[in-house]
Amino acid sequence: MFGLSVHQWLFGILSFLSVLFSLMVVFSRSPVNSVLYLIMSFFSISGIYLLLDAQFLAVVNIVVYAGAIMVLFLFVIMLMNLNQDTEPQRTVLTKVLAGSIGGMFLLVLTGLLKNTESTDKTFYGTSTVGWIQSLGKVLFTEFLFPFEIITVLLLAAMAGAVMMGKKNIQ
Amino acid sequence: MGALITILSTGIVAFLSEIFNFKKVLYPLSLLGIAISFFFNIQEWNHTFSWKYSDNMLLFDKVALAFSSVLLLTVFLWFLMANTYFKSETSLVEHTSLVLFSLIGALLLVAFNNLVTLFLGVEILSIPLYVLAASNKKNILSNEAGFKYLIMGSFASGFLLFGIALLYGLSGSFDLKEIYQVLTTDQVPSYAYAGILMIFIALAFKVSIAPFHFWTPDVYEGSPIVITALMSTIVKTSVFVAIMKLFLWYFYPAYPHYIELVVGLIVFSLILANFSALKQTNAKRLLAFSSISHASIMLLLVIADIRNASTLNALLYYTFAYSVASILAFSIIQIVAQQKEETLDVLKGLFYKQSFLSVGLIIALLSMGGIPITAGFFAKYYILSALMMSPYKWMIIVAILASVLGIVYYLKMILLLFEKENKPTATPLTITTHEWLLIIVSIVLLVITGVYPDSIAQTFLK
Amino acid sequence: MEIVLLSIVLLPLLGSILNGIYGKNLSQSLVGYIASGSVGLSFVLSIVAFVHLQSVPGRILNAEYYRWIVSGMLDVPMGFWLDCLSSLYILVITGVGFLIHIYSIGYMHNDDGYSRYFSYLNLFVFFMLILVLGNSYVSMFVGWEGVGLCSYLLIGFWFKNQEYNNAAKKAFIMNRIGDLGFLLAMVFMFKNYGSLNYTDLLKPGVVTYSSTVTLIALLLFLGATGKSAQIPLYTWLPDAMAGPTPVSALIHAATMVTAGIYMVVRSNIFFSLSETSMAIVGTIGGITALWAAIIATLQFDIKKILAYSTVSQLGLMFLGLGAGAYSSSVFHVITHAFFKALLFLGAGSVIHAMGGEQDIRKMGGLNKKIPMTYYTMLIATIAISGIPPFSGFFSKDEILAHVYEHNKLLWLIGVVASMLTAFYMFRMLFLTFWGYFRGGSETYKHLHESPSVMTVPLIILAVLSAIGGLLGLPELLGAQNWISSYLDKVIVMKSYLGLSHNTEWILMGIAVAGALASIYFAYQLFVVNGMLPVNDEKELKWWQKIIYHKFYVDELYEAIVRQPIDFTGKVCYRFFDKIVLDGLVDGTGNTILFLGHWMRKIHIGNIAYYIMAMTLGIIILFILMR
Amino acid sequence: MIGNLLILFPLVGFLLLLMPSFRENARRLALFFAGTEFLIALIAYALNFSQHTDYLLKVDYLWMTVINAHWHLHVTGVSLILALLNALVVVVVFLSVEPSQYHEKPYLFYALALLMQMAMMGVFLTKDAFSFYVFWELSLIPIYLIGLMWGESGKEEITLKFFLYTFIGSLFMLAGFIYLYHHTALLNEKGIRSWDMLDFYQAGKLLTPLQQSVVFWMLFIGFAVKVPVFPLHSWQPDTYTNMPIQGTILLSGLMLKMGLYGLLFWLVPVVPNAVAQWQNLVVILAITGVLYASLSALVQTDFKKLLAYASMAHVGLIAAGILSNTRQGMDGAAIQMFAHGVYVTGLFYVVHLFEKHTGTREIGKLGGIRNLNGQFSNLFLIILLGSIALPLTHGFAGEFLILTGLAQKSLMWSAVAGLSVILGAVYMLRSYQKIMLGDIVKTNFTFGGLDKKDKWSLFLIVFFILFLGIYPQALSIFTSNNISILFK
Amino acid sequence: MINGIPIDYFILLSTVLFTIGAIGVMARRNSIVIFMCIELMLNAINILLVAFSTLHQNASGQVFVFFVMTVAAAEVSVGLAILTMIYRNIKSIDTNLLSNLKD
Repeated sequence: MFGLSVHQWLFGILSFLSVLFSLMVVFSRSPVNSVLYLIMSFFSISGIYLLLDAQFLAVVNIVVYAGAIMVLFLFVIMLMNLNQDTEPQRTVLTKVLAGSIGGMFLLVLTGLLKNTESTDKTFYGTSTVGWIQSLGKVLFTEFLFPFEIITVLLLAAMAGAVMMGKKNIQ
Repeated sequence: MGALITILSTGIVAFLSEIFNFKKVLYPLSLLGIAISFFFNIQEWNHTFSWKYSDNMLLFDKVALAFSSVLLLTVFLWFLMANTYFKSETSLVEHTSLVLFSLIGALLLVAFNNLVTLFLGVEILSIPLYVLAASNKKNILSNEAGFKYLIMGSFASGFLLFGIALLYGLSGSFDLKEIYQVLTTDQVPSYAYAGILMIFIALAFKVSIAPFHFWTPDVYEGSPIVITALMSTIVKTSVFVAIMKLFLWYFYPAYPHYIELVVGLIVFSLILANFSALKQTNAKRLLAFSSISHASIMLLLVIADIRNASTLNALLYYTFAYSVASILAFSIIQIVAQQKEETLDVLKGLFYKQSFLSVGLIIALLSMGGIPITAGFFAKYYILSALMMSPYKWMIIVAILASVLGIVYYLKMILLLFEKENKPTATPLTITTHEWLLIIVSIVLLVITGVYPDSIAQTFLK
Repeated sequence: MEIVLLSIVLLPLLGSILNGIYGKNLSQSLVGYIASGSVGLSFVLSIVAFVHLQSVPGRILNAEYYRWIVSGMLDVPMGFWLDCLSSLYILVITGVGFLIHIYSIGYMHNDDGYSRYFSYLNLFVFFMLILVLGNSYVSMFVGWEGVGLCSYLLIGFWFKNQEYNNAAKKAFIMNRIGDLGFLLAMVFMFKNYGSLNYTDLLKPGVVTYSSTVTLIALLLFLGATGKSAQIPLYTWLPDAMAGPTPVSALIHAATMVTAGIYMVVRSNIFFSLSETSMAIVGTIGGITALWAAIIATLQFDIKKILAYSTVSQLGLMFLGLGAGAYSSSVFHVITHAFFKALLFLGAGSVIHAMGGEQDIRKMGGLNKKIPMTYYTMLIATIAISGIPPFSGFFSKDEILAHVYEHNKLLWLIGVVASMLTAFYMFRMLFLTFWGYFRGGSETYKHLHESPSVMTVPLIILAVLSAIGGLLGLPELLGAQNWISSYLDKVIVMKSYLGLSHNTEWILMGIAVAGALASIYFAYQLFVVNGMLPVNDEKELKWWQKIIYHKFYVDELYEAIVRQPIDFTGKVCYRFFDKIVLDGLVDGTGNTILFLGHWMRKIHIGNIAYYIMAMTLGIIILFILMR
Repeated sequence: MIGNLLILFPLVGFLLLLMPSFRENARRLALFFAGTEFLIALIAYALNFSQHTDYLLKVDYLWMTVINAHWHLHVTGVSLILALLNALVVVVVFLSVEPSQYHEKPYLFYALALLMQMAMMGVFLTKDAFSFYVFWELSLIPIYLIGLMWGESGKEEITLKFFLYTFIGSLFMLAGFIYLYHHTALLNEKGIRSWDMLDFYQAGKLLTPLQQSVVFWMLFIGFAVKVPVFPLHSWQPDTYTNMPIQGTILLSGLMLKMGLYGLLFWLVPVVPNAVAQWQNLVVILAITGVLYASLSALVQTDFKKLLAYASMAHVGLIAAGILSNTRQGMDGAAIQMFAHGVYVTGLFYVVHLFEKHTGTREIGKLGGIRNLNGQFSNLFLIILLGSIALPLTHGFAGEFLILTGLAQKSLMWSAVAGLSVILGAVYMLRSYQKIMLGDIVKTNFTFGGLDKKDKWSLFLIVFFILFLGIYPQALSIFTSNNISILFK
Repeated sequence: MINGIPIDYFILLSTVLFTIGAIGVMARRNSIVIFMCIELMLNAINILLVAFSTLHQNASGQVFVFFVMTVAAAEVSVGLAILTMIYRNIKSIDTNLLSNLKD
């Protein structure tokens, strides 16, 4: 249709959806809604991953982000009882300022990233790099060290969360 | 690498100490761990020239070893300083392990050879610090500090990632050597430069170069003072090694594209930091602005454009001098403030109450101000000397004026020490053995290296 | 001989140090003996040196002791230079000085600062000897400033009186103005001729005409005007009468003030080479002579009259110098030293008798009470008035003859000044000694002749005043002019009197007649008519008022020099230092603090704004990136 | 050898005084150290008479390999003279301390003064630019602390201003030095850089005129602030007035010699061409300063402040002499540095005595002291005459040579500078008259006999003033040789 | 060009999402939403990484995404812990209330 391939169509739709949901995240008044929109957005992003033949990542994205992290968010929101319909908003001036700064940022960045000149590099067909085998191979050979060291990060996060959550007992 | 592993083990062991109930030996254990790491560093320094680990992810060459030694020394001094703090702190275990984990991030940053390790280093360094900044749980200011640091830090991480992604897009690899290769070719797309700039921005955020410094004063003020001391030292040291590595070596082909921006940032940053510091009333906030100013001065090494051992020597010397002086200053303020708010007024008349502390503070401040015979002078000398060779000779004037403004607020602090207090405070200041040790060691280090800079400034030969 | 010269100079210094340090513990008589003895011994040695000099070939004796100031080409030794000129001078200094020391023993009797006085006085002799004996201009300068210092100390001797202190300070500062001229002259001399030593400079052919010669000569002359109280720097001398009278006699009449003449004669080569400077010296001298003489006619303080007389006489000497009559001026210096010292000492005797009163309106008829003083002073007065055969006549006549040859107008001025001299001197004499006593009866009872320790010096000086003219009897009278031939070696460009004998006779006649007429006039006014100086200045006519107020010169200097300087000082300190410079420095500081305050305030604590600012920064960086 | 002793001895004193166990006897200990230092300086002076003792006077070790900075001391020539002055003045300073002064931690004052002495020794003796700078900056700290701790009211702002002024100056100086240091690489084929004084002299001549000018101004600002040369002087009067008297003596007697010494050995010979180029400007600035300070001194009512301006006038003349770049000017300056150090010490000592005996130093409140103490007034008079350069006092030879030197370049300069001769006499005699002469004023102060220590200090000063006035060669044989090297 | 989709488009998409995230950080007062926006920013970059990874046929880009996710998770856990603590202290997570640290 319109001279566009399926890939291109899908990309267009998914992009549109992800942008739309992202905007909803920002604009929705209730934090709960924001979480839900964010999950929707993640789903569209996972779609894009699929489009890019990164099936494993797409799944992980949904499992980790939409499944785990977002639930964490929801929990916290519920915990804090923030599910009112409205909450205090920034002043219009701040919003306009934020919007215009964001707009400028976008403008400048797209201007910079426009002529990427990487058109000489093209790829057609089905990519296998995103498959779990190849990812695992890379992860446990080339990226073994980061993989190991990231445990420190998780440990640290854990320790931090524990410390924050702990009661002050001498 | 030995250091990294030792610290990692110490951190994990520390983390487990609560479960296995050896909290009592935790403190000596940590000191021991740091000492052993230091020992390993010396061993490795003597043995080989450089070790590569895990497919070029890490490169423990002399540079990494030297700077990691500075980091270890800083953290060692920090532990001496934090002893008092630990005594009154419930979550000792978490603190110890978080600090050690943060140190691991710092060690990664001095040894990285790959953008992945860079990213992980930055994050491992930062995330424990976010928590530590907020660690005074009952204090909303501390919470706020942690929160602000976290939000802004993550925001900056976003830019770091964006930059890394763009560079990856350019070269198809995270390996810095390959990126360097690609950058040397002719047709480099402009988004690569944007990526480099983004990485620079993210790192500038970490070392707080204006206008990416906004978190610094607030977080420094809000955090417990020991954490502030840690933040202001190891973060600066490690991230500056990263900056130097990237922007004077690996990204050097793109040098003309960002150097003028760096110049502009330095000037702006120096002006903003020094001017803002002039009328501060909070000691930590003042030192925050001072740290911004120091970071900008260190960044001058990038624009000096000297790509040999002398730059590394200069950075090593500067980070060493700055770290020791900072720890010294913070620890004295900690003692004087006695867990109350660290306004500058606590220093009033200190000289007449506890002259030893004030001598320590004077030496620390003079070192920061770059007065001989303290180490800070030689550090400043190095910068000026490097600038003299650079195409931006006029920056010398800026550096001089910044130095002068800097000395103004250091002197203002010194002035307070000699101000007669109207009502002498009732509680006498107590100095623990650890603090004695810390202060004496720091003073000796600052003076010895100031008088005999060869001891450090000759670390890297040609 | 080196030792002798050194002793001549150092003996007074030794006396000074002894009296200065231990004087308080010694008896008064011992102090007096030490002081007078040291100068006396010096005098004896000076005679020895003088005699010895006659046998030295070339009549120059240069004794160098050590190198004093050395720098590159500049090599100033510390040493003494005895030649015809300085040998005469040391005789006068130590001789007259000795007499005045003796006199002072009586005069200063029982004063609080007795030993201090003698210490200063000896110190003065020491510096004066250095001045004339020094073998370089720098050494001369040492003495030059040193005598200024002693003059300062002695004028302000009675330091409790701030008036006296003011006079002392004025003397010192005016001298310093002259000294600066001298200093600059030396500096330029060195620049042009590469040396300041007499051995180099006085060699024939070293100093030759160049454009700076005039400048050097004039600067030297500026120095001389300061020291020798010439226009425009003369006003300190009358004020200097605040010091003890023997001091006025020694310093402000006989020796120090004639240093200017010594210096000009010593540097005669510079002056002779420059017509301009000669003309200026002569003119200034002439005008000063007349100017001071006019002022003197209306003064009523006995010492002030003598002071103006000194200024006038010094002017006369410079008039002679301007005419190239160097030896005549030196001759006049010597005779003047005799009679003016005598006059001052006599005046001191009068004051002593009057119990400190100096106002001639309150005197009169003293000749009966203090005859010795009267007669000696009469001799001196006749001598200064230029009546032959007393000493003043010969020296003055010689000068005037030379001036006549050079410039008739200046000669006329000189003659008028001489006539005025005779007038006011006799006015003083008549008012003091003749007529009836006008003071209080208490004072009258107290009147007494001075002790012999004071009168003997008077007598000796009176004899010298009377016969001093023998030193330079003019050739006109068939004698050989000893002093002129003696000084021949010192003077490079001699000027010989080219006048015919007739003319000389006529000139001599005019001078004597003028003097006699003035005396007669004074006699008519003050003895016959019994006129007295008015007590109330309202009775004066306008021109008299001007003269009475010394032409308002002090006031003029106050208005055009002192006040502007003080005002400039205030501008410098109050305006420039305090407002402009401090304002600049503080202003910079305040601006920075203000900016600092403003920059500090952008840290408003709200995270959204922080991130906006960061993003804005990033945007700007992206825009600027190449 | 001797140089090391001269520097290390006060340092040891400094460290010992900080020990708690020595605090009780601080004064005695400090005097011991200062006195011994003076003896060492005298020995160094004596050693200079022989050719064969040079090895004792010279020290040269490599100090910092990384920048090739040396520990290079040579106790000779002007350095020797200034070392002697340094030792002398510190002795007098210590003698002058009253028990009532420095009541909070008196030992600290002695310690800081010794530290300062050590730093200034270093400045004067070193022939290596890097250590010169280090010592230069180091000397600032103790005097700053002295002013801060024991200054009069308003000390905070004034000491800050003082510190900043000199700090800015010295940073510029440092920049200039670094610039020269990098250019010493041109001197040898290997490109080895050096901080050596003689290498600087050569390197300076290799620079282009523009570069020389830049270096000249950088160094000049550094030195001129310290001296101070008009118009960079606005820190000076306030600081002098505000410091405790011993601090003032250290500042005026010694510290500003550092600036002059710098001009003499680290500026004029380094970039002679630039000096020639800018000479008109800087000499005129210096001479303007002379007149300006003299005139300002005329209107002062505080004797200490008057002396501050007077000192500025005198050093302005010395600076002019140095900048004239003539043999006589420099020789004169070298002698005058010592002379100024001595008589200014004496004058401030006199101020100290006024404050001690009468509790004031306002000229208007004093008067008639001569009636009370004749000996003191005589000593004061001699010192005062020394300061107005009366011949046969120490001040004369130097001032005369400076004027001679100035005249070599321009007659006008020496004429204008010479005006200070008159103005100096005016303000000095004016204040002498008001303070010492006249009848006793009706205020209830007494001025009895001087304390022994005060008397001997003044005697010492007067001795130097007179002896060196009569025999200036005692100094100038050494300075002259030293300076003649600059003209080869 | 990946399967006919120019790589520019991916970059553009990524940039847009990134910007939206950034705007969210600036415009919202609720701390939790701010966190979400930061997550959004990280995800935007992930797209970019995956796209480049596919373009270059290089798996390391996608491996890197794992790390990013881990880091994001760690950040979120720490962040939420801090937020809970703040909530405990002041019963609110409004950033306007979290602006006590200022000049």
